[in-house]
Amino acid sequence: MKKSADKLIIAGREFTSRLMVGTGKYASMEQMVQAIEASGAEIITVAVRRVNISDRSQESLLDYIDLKKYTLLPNTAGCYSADEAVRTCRLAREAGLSDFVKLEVLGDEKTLFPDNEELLKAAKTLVQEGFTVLPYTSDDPIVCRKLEDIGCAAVMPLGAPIGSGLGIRNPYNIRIILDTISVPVIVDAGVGTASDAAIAMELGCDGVLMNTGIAGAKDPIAMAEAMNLAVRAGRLAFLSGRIPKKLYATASSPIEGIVT
Amino acid sequence: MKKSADKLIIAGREFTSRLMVGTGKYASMEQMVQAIEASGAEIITVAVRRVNISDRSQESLLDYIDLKKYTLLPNTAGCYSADEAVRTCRLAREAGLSDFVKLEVLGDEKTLFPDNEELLKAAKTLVQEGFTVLPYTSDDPIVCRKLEDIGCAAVMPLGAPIGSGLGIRNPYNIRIILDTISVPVIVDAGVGTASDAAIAMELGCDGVLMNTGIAGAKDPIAMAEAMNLAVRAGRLAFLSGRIPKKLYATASSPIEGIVT
Amino acid sequence: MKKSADKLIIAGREFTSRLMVGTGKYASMEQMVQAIEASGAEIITVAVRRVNISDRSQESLLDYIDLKKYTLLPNTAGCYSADEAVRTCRLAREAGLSDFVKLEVLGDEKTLFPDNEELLKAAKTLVQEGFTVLPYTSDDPIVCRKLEDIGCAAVMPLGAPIGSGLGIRNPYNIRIILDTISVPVIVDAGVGTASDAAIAMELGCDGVLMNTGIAGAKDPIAMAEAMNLAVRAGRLAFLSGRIPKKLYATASSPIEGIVT
Amino acid sequence: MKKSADKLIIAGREFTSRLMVGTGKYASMEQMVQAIEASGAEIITVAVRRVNISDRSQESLLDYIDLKKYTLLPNTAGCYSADEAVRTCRLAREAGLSDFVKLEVLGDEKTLFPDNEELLKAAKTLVQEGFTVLPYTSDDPIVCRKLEDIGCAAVMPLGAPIGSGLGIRNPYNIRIILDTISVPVIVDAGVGTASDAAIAMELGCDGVLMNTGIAGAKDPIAMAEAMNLAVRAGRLAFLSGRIPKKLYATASSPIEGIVT
Amino acid sequence: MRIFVNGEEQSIESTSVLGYLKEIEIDPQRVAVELNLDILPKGEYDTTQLKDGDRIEIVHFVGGG
Amino acid sequence: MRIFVNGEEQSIESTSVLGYLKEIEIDPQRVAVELNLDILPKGEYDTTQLKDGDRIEIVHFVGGG
Amino acid sequence: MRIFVNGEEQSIESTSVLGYLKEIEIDPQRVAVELNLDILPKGEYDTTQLKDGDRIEIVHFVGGG
Amino acid sequence: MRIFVNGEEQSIESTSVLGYLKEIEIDPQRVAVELNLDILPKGEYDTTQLKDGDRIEIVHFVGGG
Repeated sequence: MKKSADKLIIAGREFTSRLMVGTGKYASMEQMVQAIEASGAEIITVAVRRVNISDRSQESLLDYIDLKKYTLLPNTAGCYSADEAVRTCRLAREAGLSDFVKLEVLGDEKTLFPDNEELLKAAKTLVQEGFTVLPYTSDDPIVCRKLEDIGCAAVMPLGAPIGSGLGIRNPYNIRIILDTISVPVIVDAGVGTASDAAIAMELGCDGVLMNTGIAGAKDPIAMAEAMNLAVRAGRLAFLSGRIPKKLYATASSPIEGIVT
Repeated sequence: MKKSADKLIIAGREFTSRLMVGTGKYASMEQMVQAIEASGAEIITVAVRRVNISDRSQESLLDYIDLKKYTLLPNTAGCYSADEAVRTCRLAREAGLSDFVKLEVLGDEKTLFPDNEELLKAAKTLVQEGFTVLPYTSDDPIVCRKLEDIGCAAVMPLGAPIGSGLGIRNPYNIRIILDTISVPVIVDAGVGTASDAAIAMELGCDGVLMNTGIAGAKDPIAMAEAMNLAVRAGRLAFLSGRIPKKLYATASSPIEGIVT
Repeated sequence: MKKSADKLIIAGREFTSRLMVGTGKYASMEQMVQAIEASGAEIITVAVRRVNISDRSQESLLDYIDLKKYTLLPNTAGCYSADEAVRTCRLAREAGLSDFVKLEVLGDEKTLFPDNEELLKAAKTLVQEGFTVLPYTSDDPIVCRKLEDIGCAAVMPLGAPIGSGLGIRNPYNIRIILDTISVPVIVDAGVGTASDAAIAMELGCDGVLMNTGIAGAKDPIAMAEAMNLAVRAGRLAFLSGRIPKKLYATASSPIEGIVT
Repeated sequence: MKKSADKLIIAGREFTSRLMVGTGKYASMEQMVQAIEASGAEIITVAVRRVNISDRSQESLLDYIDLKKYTLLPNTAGCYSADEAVRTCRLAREAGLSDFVKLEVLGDEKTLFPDNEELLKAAKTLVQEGFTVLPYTSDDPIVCRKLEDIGCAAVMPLGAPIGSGLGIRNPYNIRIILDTISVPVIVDAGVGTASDAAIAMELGCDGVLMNTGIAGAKDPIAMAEAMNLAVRAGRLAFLSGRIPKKLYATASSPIEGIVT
Repeated sequence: MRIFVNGEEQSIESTSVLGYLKEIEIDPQRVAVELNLDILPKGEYDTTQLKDGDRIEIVHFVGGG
Repeated sequence: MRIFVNGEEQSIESTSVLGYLKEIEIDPQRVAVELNLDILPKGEYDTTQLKDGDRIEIVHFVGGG
Repeated sequence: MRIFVNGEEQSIESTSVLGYLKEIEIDPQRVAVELNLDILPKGEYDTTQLKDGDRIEIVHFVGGG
Repeated sequence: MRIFVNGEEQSIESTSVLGYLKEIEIDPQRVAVELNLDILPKGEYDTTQLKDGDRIEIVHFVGGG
């Protein structure tokens, strides 16, 4: 294929970058903007929260984000039931005038692992209401298949716990999910450094979503660029057909013509 | 530090790219040239072989390589004793008018692992003769320290057997070598895909040298670009200060203001 | 603690062996009996299947198993819905006169991964009907916690797909499950060789259940003994307090008194 | 083969146990004796040190070890040159009236990695003087082959740095060494827990030597038993022909006769 | 009388479940029986009469993991 | 009039949602409003009257992952 | 005159190394020459005379890793 | 007479190695002795005379890995 023609398509929309980034945990809005810029991301996640009535001073995230340039992906972080998540998505759509939602229904506060039972309920409702649902889920091929059957626009299995930086703990399950699922598979959560992102793409994933891996680095802007490069590197390597792994060596210089 | 100011310095010479590539095993000279171009490499390895007297038709490698743009690094591939390797280096210097040599003394044909006993002998002689010696060696911190003491300009431990594509089999030893050695540490051999190169750089290595990983890929030119991006990604990630690894999660969205 | 006093307790019943074995896929009943003997297991899984009316010649499994010595654990292998699984458990109880069941509800035939949504439904019903439920599930801490809350007597997360021999693909999740769950945690499925079983026990698991790893080996009886030893080795190592991992060395011989 | 007939043969001497243990770092002589007993080892390593002339009170190791039951393997720990190591071996032979020596020549104090250049020199001399040489070396197939060619009775590559508890860092190199070498291959150093020892044996190693992994555990005697079981488990698993690894599942219960 | 046993139609002599099990030489202690989708307690094999068209399942334990 | 805004009781001047948003200086384009648990379409902020005891949620986007 | 070139016996016309290289159409800039196991500096190709039985190695760079 | 034992100067009574070992209560069976850098076979402890300035090493086995 023509590498330059390689696009990520979600719900009929085409994206050039396969890296999606969050907007949380930055030292300042300025740092966030520069990091997003450096990451090359086109889709950025945001959270839905109550306006602080008492303190009007706080600046609005949207003052810093060019909505012509970026697609907002509101999340339902902090929701522990299908009902809360659905309610948050409805608010998000009204606030953002877009149907895209990153659906999270969490199981507990310590692991932030998804509660897939509730997730499936919420996904059913939201798809029926016309949302474009990108669900954060486990590396569980059965749940991913059900999410696809429900009509989710992508599945986003975790690589490791949110913010853990452990990378892809179980590449075997990710591979099985890739074999099973037709919609885009995006690794969401767990990426700690560039090689983690490259590995996700080399497995054949369609994209990677991260926040803490960038925002939590000592130099978030440089790390954002590193992730940008790594996702492209991993994607290209996947498309290029790597050499097989062998226990023994193969010479790279010719045997003939050695001076004796 | 200023990331753009980050240079690789070997024997006083400054290089922007931290990826070194070989010139072997390509389908054609044209493919080789494009792959080297895509890799962004500034140092390229070549082998020293007898001219084929009977068949003068064969084209010369040097017709294809712009010596103003690239630094040639002749290797001693195929040498199994210190004497052969030293003799090959002397020929290389005469042919290439440069002091840089990639010193290999192989232990056997099946593993192509270095014979470090012979390697140390050859390195001593060559350093005395004024060569700039970049030795291919094992991931053995003791041998690397001896090579540095002898006066080698860099040490190049293998990540895995030449052409095996197994990546860095023992990152622990590489880390110990990095703690021990002051001259540049370049991982030579074993890289199979982009993430392998990124991992080498994230460990803190100063560079990566590869040939088969690129030339053996289904699409060598695209893989060369992938490696180019991966080395830069890994280097940037190393400099950016990654997040620590944790067993449990940390939320990336705020806890406050959740709709209840 | 007194190592010899170390018992596995499930639903108030005490077991000395922490290895549970299946009875499927053996070349002969004799081989199965010897393998079970060599494994030291006290709990053995069996499947519930229709009697073959047309061919009465076939021998009965129960002719070969001493019910005074072994606790039967009937499974619901082959069930893809809560209803089928519940029905099979009821039949199993009637046939076996015991309340213990290994509850499996499968998601698909290729991965044999659990359908945890259906599994939770079936578990609720069976616990209400007084069964002692040991559910085969994913390495999903949230599902495991729900199974414990429902009243399951143990949770049995998979290490890797049934019969895959991949070992414990995600020790991180198993550790989180062990932190979260109070009932026994038994790794069920994925064990391919002795060290896999030892690793499960070293993580702190209460037991290991396997079938193919033993029955599929070239010498099932010897492998059964290997697994017997490995589970005990891993358990003892877990209780003994292993040395911490360090990047650098510590001498085991004294520094003083070296001849100089 | 008949499993019970499986013996370890070094320099023509036959041993039933494949675990060799050190005698250093125990809280007391009593603890050491019990741990050795629990380990089932038949070969035990000792260090050679100056008698403390000023303080005659100290008890002698040999008062605690039954020389009819155990084969002493004096080491050259603490030696950093071939000469020191050879001198220590000569003293050891005179003190122990045995030809067996564990030859160590260390490269530095931080890693305690072998200096293979010096090791090869020492091995040559000692073999000529009729010693039965068991050299502690790197996981370097070339050095191991040279040690075998010199006439060493076994090769003992490290799994990881002495006392590090990191297990076998590079199983690939160990496998290559096993393919290359005819004398027994014994993993020496790095074992931290039972599964590490089992893995070494499953790779096909002939034995495992450890000290800190046992003596440094919270309960050394229980850990010694764990290692005893683990080495036997790993050896049996190696001989039993494990199942192949597969990405997907294979049912262990029959498909036929499912109630529908 | 014709009944369905494990999904297959059979014509049988016996009128009780226990009778039928004996007829096909099955040890009642080794099996579980479902009559028209309800578990039949072992104690009732003797007294339970079969009628035309009944569906019974007879299961036992086999090797499994 | 007293209503509940984001869970806290407030006494307010305005009678319409739009009026109240202006009162507390919030740009209607940047928020979403829920009135007594139902989403309120932006188009209805102006026409929707608030009455005593109403519960409204006013949310916006913040940084998140 | 007969010499050994890269291990093979050859009968040649030229008497100097440079002459021989031209004879076999090899660009002196692209190769290195060893005469009887000693490196021959490029500057001496012209002046260095070949004699019967000389052993020369002519090497160049080829693709390698 | 003064000799060096394990690197330290000692003044001793005995004239033979065996004598000295007894003097310092060391069981000859449990040690190895090096006299001026040469191994001294156990058989020669009795007959070997010490002279002023001799350097001897006396070693034994201790716990090690």
